[in-house]
Amino acid sequence: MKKSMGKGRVVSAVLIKDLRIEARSRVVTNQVLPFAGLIMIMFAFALDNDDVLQRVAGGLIWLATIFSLFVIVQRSFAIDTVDAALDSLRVAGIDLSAVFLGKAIALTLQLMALDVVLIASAFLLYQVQVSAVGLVLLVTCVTCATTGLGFVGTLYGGLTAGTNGRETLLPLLLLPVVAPVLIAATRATEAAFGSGGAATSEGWAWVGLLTIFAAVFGIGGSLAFGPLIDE
Amino acid sequence: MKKSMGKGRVVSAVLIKDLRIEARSRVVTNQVLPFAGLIMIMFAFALDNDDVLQRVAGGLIWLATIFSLFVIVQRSFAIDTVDAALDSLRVAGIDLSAVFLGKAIALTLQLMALDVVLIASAFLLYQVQVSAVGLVLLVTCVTCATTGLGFVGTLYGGLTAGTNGRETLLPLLLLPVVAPVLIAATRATEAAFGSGGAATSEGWAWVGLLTIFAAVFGIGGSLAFGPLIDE
Amino acid sequence: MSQSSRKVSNTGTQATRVIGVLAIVVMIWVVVSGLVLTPADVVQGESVRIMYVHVPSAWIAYVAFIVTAIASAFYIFAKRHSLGFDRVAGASAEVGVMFMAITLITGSLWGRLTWGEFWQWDPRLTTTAFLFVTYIGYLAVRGLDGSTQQRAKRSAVVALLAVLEIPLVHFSVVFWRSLHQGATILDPNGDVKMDGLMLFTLFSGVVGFTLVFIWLVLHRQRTMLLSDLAIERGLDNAILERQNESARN
Amino acid sequence: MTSEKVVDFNDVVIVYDDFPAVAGATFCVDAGEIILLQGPNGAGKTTLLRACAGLLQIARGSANVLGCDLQTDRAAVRSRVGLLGHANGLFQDLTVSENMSFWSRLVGANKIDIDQAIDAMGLSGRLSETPVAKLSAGQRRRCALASLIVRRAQLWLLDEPHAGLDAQGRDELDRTLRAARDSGATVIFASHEIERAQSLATRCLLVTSGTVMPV
Amino acid sequence: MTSEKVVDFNDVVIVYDDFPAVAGATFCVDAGEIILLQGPNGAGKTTLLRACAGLLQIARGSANVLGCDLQTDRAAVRSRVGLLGHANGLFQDLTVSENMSFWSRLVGANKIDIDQAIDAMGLSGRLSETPVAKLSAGQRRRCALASLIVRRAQLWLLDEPHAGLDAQGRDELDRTLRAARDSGATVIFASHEIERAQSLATRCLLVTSGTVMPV
Ligand code: HEM
Ligand SMILES: Nc1ncnc2c1ncn2[C@@H]1O[C@H](COP(=O)(O)OP(=O)(O)OP(=O)(O)O)[C@@H](O)[C@H]1O
Ligand SMILES: Nc1ncnc2c1ncn2[C@@H]1O[C@H](COP(=O)(O)OP(=O)(O)OP(=O)(O)O)[C@@H](O)[C@H]1O
Ligand SMILES: [Mg+2]
Ligand SMILES: [Mg+2]
Repeated sequence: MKKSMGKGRVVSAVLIKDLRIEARSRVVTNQVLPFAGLIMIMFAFALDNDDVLQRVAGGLIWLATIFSLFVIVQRSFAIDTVDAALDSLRVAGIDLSAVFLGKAIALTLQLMALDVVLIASAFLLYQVQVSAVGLVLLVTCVTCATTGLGFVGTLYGGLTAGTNGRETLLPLLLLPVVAPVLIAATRATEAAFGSGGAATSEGWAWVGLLTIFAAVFGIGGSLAFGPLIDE
Repeated sequence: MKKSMGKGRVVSAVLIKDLRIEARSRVVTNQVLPFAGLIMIMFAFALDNDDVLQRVAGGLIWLATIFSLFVIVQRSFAIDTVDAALDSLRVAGIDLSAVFLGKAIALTLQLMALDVVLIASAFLLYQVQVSAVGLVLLVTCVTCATTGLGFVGTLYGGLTAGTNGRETLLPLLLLPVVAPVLIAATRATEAAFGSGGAATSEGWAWVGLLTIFAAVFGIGGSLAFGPLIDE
Repeated sequence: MSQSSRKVSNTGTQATRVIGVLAIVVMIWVVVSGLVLTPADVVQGESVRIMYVHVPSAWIAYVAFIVTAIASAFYIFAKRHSLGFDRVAGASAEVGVMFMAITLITGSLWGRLTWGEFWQWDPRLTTTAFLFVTYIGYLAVRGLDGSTQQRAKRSAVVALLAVLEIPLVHFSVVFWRSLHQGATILDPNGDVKMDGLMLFTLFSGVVGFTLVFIWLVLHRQRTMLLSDLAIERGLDNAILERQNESARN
Repeated sequence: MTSEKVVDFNDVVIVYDDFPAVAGATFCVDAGEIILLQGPNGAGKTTLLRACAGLLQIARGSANVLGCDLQTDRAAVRSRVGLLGHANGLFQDLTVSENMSFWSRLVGANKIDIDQAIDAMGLSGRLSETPVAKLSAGQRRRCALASLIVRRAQLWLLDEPHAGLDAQGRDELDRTLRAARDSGATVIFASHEIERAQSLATRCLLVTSGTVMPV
Repeated sequence: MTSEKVVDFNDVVIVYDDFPAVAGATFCVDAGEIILLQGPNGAGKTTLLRACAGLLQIARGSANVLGCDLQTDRAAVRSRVGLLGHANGLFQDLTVSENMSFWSRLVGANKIDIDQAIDAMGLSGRLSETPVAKLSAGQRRRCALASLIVRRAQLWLLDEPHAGLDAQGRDELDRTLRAARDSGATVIFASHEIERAQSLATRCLLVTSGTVMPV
């Protein structure tokens, strides 16, 4: 009882800290968001042909999300390493899996906010359509995919945080892992939009895959994060 | 005479310093490049359709370049601000326009290297074709566009370097300025590839625009950079 | 550091020599049978012979990555974190990456002959490429600086996560409609659609590649041990040097 | 159950890449001591302090801190020591009081302790609502000290704690460390301000080129 | 042409955002002096030093450094002063000798001077080929000092130069500053190590809450 309360407190402290720093520094809002928006707008321009646009809408949304993931993960750990706060966290003797959860949730929330904007812009710029059933699918897909990305981003971010030169490994490690998420989320989103005649039901299979992904990295990350940043 | 020798020396010192740090830390090579590569691969995967791919190839190359520009500019000034080296540069009493040139050239060279990889991957993945005349156009276009981006990136990077929170302004400031480069370079590249039946000759008009852009920001930057980071 | 007293001059043992000889014999049989004895395919013609390399190398790459994962698990979950497991994990991953590269190369050559293209954006091909990159990343993590224990711990975590991609590659032909050959041999329904001698040659290839794999891993983990010992010895000297420096002051 | 020694290092070697920053250090610290590590730049003081905090891998030798073996059980050590390194470990965008409440939430300190620590370090009032990035160097160091105080660790490890503090801050720091000792904690700190540090310490150790000897 | 005064501040106000870190400072420094700025944390010492280096805007009052008006001609000041701030101003990925040759190329120092400075600061040999990120805190400070030395500035501005240096490094620093003074330069430095600093300085100024007065 005592122990689990302690853990919840750490999770929320880390979560609040990360979100508060973002609220102050506005890195995601001012850097990532405009860029993600630019990708959407540029494509609307480049392929101004509704058919093609609707086909690529799903892929673009998730491509933009994954770029943002890289930037946000790097930022999320830069906050902690710039003045050696990560060391202080390590000697605080707290449950590092709670730190993992706190950071992962903060990351997930930022990605979600981003996706809402991206999807809204897809409606505006690409004239995609969504049915009520599709909307449920879409929301579930965004939730599962961003959660998975949040977990995996935090895990590998922690692995590569700190020592000089290690950061440069991050994309190499993340790329192959997030590629399945990109594909699954794209297909699920396409199913939700009904683009290319995909059926909504097909989408749920992909969401299942996303859920498995999130679960694997959620559990794996909680277990591995401590030992990893701990050495 | 004495003065101009001094300036050349500063330009080369700054240039060598920036490139050497990149050679050691490999941020561009290991972080930006895979990222840009990902954009290309993901699109090939997402739009597995040669016609569409060839149409978007030019746009993708320049979108990836501009995204990389943001990252490299930030990195380029992070090098100088992390331990207040920029302050030392400011009190070194040197001609700051030489610092501008040195940094801009380093940035341009990195962008060029990146574009070579991106264009090569477009040949491989998208089966684009280029004639001999097209190749001349392509090389000129890359040179002019990256030079322009190098100048404008360094100028705005300097403007937003240093003080806390200002960094987040960079994309907001840069986006509208580089949008014309994106369009002009995309059109010129499309002309070089002959995609969508564009004629090579059309491309040269866009290259002209890129040259003007580079010249304006080269001159403007040399004049304004000193006063800007100098306040 | 009990090993440092043992005299080590080469990485071979009686066992590796036997395995080596067996591997050579089996591989010679595979070459003869694959190139001469087996018939050409009705549809694919002579190019089908690439299969005797392509398929075994893919499977042995899987095996290698699974061995890496198992050794990593032993490293992490055993009470005494033994670096021996870490070396086996690393050696196996290196050999696995090599086999995966062979798969990619033979696959794209084969693709050129059957599809007319070296590369297609096909799920099996793409997931294979991702698997390959993942293990390049694994090797890069092993290359990070830090102590041997740190290296072992970090890379073990990556190995245990990376192995989960193998089912994704294997079932990618089921998940997505794929250009690539579906499961012909490891067909879930169990009906093998292949000529007897072809099948035997293919499995000989698997056996031969397995022997090569074992031989390489044994040697590689020995060289890793030796280089760890060399580092230890270098450290001995560095410590003495630093202590002398302190005595001078 | 455990030995009386708070720190017990025996021929310890600590390596960066391939450089042995600590090359065979042997020393003990008893409970209730205030130990000064002195020695030239690059001798290995910071490395020793970080090792005591459980942050570094021990390459050779045996090391025991607060009854835990550093070879096998660094995590257990970490929960019981407090470390102030060369860096402050603060979040630049958060204010002093936000930083304090973040750290104290993690270690379960209460509001009164926090206010007291902020007060003792002279950061109350306007300063407590200022983002750390906008403080002077000494004020930042004070904030880091305040967040160390609320930890109430059993073993305090401080790397040049006096540097950057003004005269009044140094007095306050010495008072704090003595009070910590009186309440049963042990203190190890590195410093280059020999006179001041020696008057605070109960015992001095000389670190040179990675080895430790009594002064 | 210019006044004999190297620094002449008259009722100077310097503002961060809306906080007047320096609130009416009036003082002069003559050529050849070694001035100590002492005072509590947050008093405004760093702010004054950075202002003298021409890095900060003067909100009110008149300030003159080396004959240049800080209100109108800060660029001219900057080329003639040398500043060592709280931060070191080094590139972490470059080695000591690469850092040194970068800075000395900019200011046109020659190879012999560089080697001498590296030597004086005890960074020759293995250390000179080590990336700055892998040095100890004191070694990094020494590297920053070495790159200040090769500047041969007319006015040296140092912010807590003694902090982090060992005893031998402090002696070397004092020697360097005295030598600079002897060769015609002027030195202003801030420090919290009053005794040591007072013995080095030819005159002390007390900074409190943004104002300056003689001690
Ligand atoms: C670069 C291109 C290729 C790559 C990366 C590739 C990769 C793979 C992989 C990873 C496997 C193991 C599958 C498993 O059992 O899980 C495999 C098996 C196989 N590949 Fe390929 N392949 C490529 C091209 C081709 C081509 C062009 C053909 C023939 C037209 C082909 C025919 C086969 C066959 C027959 C199997 C055995 C399938 C089974 O029974 O499970 N491959 N390939
Ligand atoms: N990250 C690192 N990588 C490689 N070598 C390092 C690293 N950090 C420190 N060193 C080396 O280890 C030695 C000891 O460093 P340490 O920081 O412990 O010294 P210190 O006694 O704290 O010195 P100072 O008084 O300057 O703070 C130094 O020679 C330094 O060059
Ligand atoms: N960037 C900034 N933004 C706002 N206020 C600042 C900033 N930097 C410093 N201050 C405030 O200005 C005042 C003077 O700061 P300064 O750094 O000059 O002090 P100092 O005398 O150097 O102190 P210390 O001895 O701690 O180094 C402090 O009260 C500080 O809070
Ligand atoms: Mg130190
Ligand atoms: Mg100060």
